Amino acid sequence: MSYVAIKGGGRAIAAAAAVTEYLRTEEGLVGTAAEPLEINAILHQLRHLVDRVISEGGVYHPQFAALAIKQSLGDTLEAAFALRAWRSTRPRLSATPPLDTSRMRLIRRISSAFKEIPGGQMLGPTPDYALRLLRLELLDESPEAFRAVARDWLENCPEARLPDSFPKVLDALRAEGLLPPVSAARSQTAFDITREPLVFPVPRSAALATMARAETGSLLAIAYSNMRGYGDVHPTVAELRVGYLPVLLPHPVTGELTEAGEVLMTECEVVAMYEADKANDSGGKPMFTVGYGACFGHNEVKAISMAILDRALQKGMKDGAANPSEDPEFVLLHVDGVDSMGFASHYKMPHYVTFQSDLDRLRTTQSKNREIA
Amino acid sequence: MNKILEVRGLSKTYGPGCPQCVESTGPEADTNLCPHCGSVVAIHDVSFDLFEGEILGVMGESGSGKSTVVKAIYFDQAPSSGEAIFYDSDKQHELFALNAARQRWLRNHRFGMVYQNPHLGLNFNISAGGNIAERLLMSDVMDYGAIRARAKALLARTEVLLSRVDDLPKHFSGGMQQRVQIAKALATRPPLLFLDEVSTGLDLSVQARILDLILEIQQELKTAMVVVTHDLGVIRLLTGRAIVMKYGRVIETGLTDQILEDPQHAYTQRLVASAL
Amino acid sequence: MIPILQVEGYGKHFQLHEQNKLIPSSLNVSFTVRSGELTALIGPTGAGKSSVLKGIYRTYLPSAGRILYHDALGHELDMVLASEHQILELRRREIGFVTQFLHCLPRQATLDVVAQPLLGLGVSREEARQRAADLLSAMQLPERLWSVSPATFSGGERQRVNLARGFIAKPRLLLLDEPTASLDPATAECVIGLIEGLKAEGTAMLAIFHHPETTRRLADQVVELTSPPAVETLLKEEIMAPTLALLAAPTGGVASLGAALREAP
Amino acid sequence: MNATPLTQGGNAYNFGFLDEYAKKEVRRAVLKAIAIPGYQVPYASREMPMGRGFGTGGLQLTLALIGPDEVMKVIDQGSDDSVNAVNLRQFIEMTCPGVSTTTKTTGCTLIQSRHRIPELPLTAQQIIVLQVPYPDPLVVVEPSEDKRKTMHGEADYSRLLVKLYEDIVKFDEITISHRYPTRINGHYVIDPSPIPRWDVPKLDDSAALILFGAGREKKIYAVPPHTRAEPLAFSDVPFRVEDFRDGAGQRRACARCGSVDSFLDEFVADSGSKTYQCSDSDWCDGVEASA
Repeated sequence: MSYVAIKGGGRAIAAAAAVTEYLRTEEGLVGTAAEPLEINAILHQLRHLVDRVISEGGVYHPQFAALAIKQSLGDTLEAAFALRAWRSTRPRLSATPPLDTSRMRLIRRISSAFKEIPGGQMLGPTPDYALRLLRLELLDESPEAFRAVARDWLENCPEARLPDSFPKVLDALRAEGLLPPVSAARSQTAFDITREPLVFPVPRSAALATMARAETGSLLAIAYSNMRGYGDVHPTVAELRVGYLPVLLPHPVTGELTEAGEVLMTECEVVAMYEADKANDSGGKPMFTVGYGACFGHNEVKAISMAILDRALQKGMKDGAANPSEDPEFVLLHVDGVDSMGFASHYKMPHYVTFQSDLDRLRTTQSKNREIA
Repeated sequence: MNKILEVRGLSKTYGPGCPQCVESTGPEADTNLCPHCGSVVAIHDVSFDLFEGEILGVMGESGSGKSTVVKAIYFDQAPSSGEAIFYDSDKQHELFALNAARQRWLRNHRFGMVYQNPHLGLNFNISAGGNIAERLLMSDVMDYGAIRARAKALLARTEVLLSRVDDLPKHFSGGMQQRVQIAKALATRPPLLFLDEVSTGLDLSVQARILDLILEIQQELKTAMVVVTHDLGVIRLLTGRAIVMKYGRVIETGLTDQILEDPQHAYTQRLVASAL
Repeated sequence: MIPILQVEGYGKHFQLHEQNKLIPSSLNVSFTVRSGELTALIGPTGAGKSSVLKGIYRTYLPSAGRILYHDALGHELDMVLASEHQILELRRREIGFVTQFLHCLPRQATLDVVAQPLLGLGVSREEARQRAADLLSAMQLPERLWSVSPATFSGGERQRVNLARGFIAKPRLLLLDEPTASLDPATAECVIGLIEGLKAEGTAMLAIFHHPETTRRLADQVVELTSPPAVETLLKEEIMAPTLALLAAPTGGVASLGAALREAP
Repeated sequence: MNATPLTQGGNAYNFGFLDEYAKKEVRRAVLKAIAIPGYQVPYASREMPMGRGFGTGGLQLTLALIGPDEVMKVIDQGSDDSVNAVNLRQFIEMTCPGVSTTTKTTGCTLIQSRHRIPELPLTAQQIIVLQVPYPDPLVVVEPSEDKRKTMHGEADYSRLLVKLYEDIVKFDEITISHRYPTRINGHYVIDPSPIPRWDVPKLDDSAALILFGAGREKKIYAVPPHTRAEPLAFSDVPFRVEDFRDGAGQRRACARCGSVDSFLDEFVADSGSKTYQCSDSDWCDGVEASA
């Protein structure tokens, strides 16, 4: 008699991988011009997909992010996952000091709090005011026309002298006494969630780091619950900026801070009011409170959601959570894409033994019920 | 008669506190909110003794700090300063010097608390019997049959229908919830029981029967009790001695009939005069 | 007979903060109460008779004087200075107080109301109820009423319950504030009998009676309080007719400060 | 520990996949877990190339402990040949060159398992790593981890016990089937991972070190050798393992090897009738071979 249980696991896994790979390359059967997706094409034409994966994967490596997108057939959760797993194998060589985001090389910058802000508003690349109509002409775009668009745009672009850095809107508010001063006691070292476990209560920097790597949709859903009524205050976007942040690292020999490159980031600061708190540094004056969000890549929804949740969590830690979005454990333990998608997937694994044990309990209680009846 | 509880200089301030907190709050200042730093001086320098089998009333209006007193002793809220000594047969415990585990042990084994809000005293997701079982299990009673028997006996004593022992408290009336709370508080036969506005908000007839029950239990078990209430009727009915609080301070203390008939402090005189 | 209670220079006044008034109630009252004797307080309305009883019992905080009590163990205690717990202990074991009004739980059976002081002394519930039943039948309270709350009783019935509760633990000192005021003649006679019985057993009593006649029958010593408060102690045989006429006047007095305050404008 | 890269070049993988700092951190957590039996030690769980819930916690333990001379056994549901076990074993073979793998309980030095502990008693030379989806038995009564920490610290398990009480009230039985809360060394109560109740007694006084790894929940805990492990129960309602008696009260036997003292899987044949076989495939093979 053969063993009935789960046999041939190895073969099944190999076959599953093979059929997935077939799907990736299936186009080769139908189109003679079919070519493998180039990493460059993903990097440029699917840039927001790449932005999402580097942010959720927690590694600024656009090329590998594009690779992960390619091998996962465009599944962002899977792609971010692969990037994270790769990151687990990398030794830590160095750490940057806190970087000054006022030094960002901006491609976009807006404030919904003021019409005029020091340095000026800059709309930059955004679909915010575009009509979401399907552009049917792209169904059959000629490579020639495709190449001409960017070239024409650059030729017609007026020469603009942009400053190297822009002042932050928050600094202006702070100078006016509308925001509490930055506490001198603020820690200069950020909590590293890749090296230390979250043990609640966690410092704000741990919460920020967790949200910076969070899955965009999860973060949005909880932030949305806060905006919609399971929360308190309508926030105002004091400043949203997208741009390239210079990364400084200590020089391996001299130890001097040296610019090692730049990363594309989205940063958002929201302000909202809450009651005057006599216990804070402001001496009882009512003041705005600030929420901060930032992530790799160009992902405005994520940065705004994070900023709203940062404010909500600070309030929750101070006054106790009045709703899920103010509860640090609720938010921080449920927004990670890799954790949540992995666990949802694991239910597909065999559970024969536990189910057998469930059966035993159910049958026993059923038979006891019968005895009583 | 022996002392069971000695409270000295109990104080609790919410907020950062400042050197002017004490002088700028209290009955004379007519506030418990420090105008200098915004702290709330919930109680300041509260002292009293409680003897075995005695019922002490703590009376005052909301904001007087009366609940804070029992919550501090029951370890619900740590006081800012002060001490409390619990005399337990041959041992004595300095309550606020104990570690958390020891405090929890005393809370489970030797104290009982009945809150105005049954949500604080009962777990609404487990049955009435389960609520009592929880306290017994905390005291390491591990025999299911014994737990069950004790839970039923307690519910019978507090006049909860035995057919409802396995029902969830959320399906009970307010008066019934208080009875279950009392049964739960009594599960470990504590020598010291705290009652925080237990009958407030209940219908008058229900209120009266709860108070009767408390008196009967006190006579039967000789449990020492601290009864917190704003209701002079409850004070008159249950307590032998009382302390009167206003804005966090004890302004008067005495035998209950003396406080009601010959109040000394202007505030107490007003309170008594305004009673129906 | 041995003195059980010596009141020396007792004074009581009420300070009404709200109205900024000082109301004198008793001034410089002195007398001695002996075991097995009844001392009656007499005097016009407002002379502070009840104030003296309440001062002894600590329902009022005395303003002046000493109240020396000799307890069962022979210790002397100044009840003006005694701690609250000492007073409570005396109330439980030695000193009883029967007022004009019965304070009891409206939902408690009469038998339990009467038995209550015994429970405080550690007597078992069954025995306490038995002794309460004996006493109530001696006081001719119909048995059908025993299981009902006294709240529904007539004034006379209720007062009998009140007295029974005051008598049952056989206190060493019993304070009586118009115990026969609302009784019909037959019941009053019965109560007078009980008081005589207690006296014979050695209980010391300090009483205020509504009827001068009762005072005359029961008092071994009469203390006359005058209004405005002054005091002199008269022996029984020296009671004068004018005083008796004064005694017959309707009594109101300051029943409780709470009531006075409620009535104040 | 061997740190030779699998392949040369910038993107090569380290022996055991994880970088050496990550391994050291896991080992520190393991030492702490052994020092405080049953205590859940938090650690910064790394992302592994398989899904959370597929054994990433167990795998990190395995990869942090494994050396090139290890004899490794991987089990899922009692079987070495189930998809997940194969997957993990292949990954370990790929990232840990030199390690040998086996399906035999006897002779292996390190076992990673999901949902089962082998029937054959383990020895002092062996370590078993169990994969854990939910490390905290208190999660059913308290959602806040912060509060649960205090409850564990004070060994306050009354609310968990009340759950057992309510079970008996409702069903006349404790209905917890697997993940049976078990008190270790008289203090901490652990979730022993989704092993059936059948395996819980194997935790008690085990000769082998038993390690638990929760990847998603980022906790490591241990039952050190020869440590007390008592399933929570009432003195008059004792803990009971799964009952494999048939309607007549006869202990069912494995249809393949005839064993009557192992945990059985139930199969519904095409005819609709039920058959039973050992869940532990190595045990079944062993009994059959010796017959």
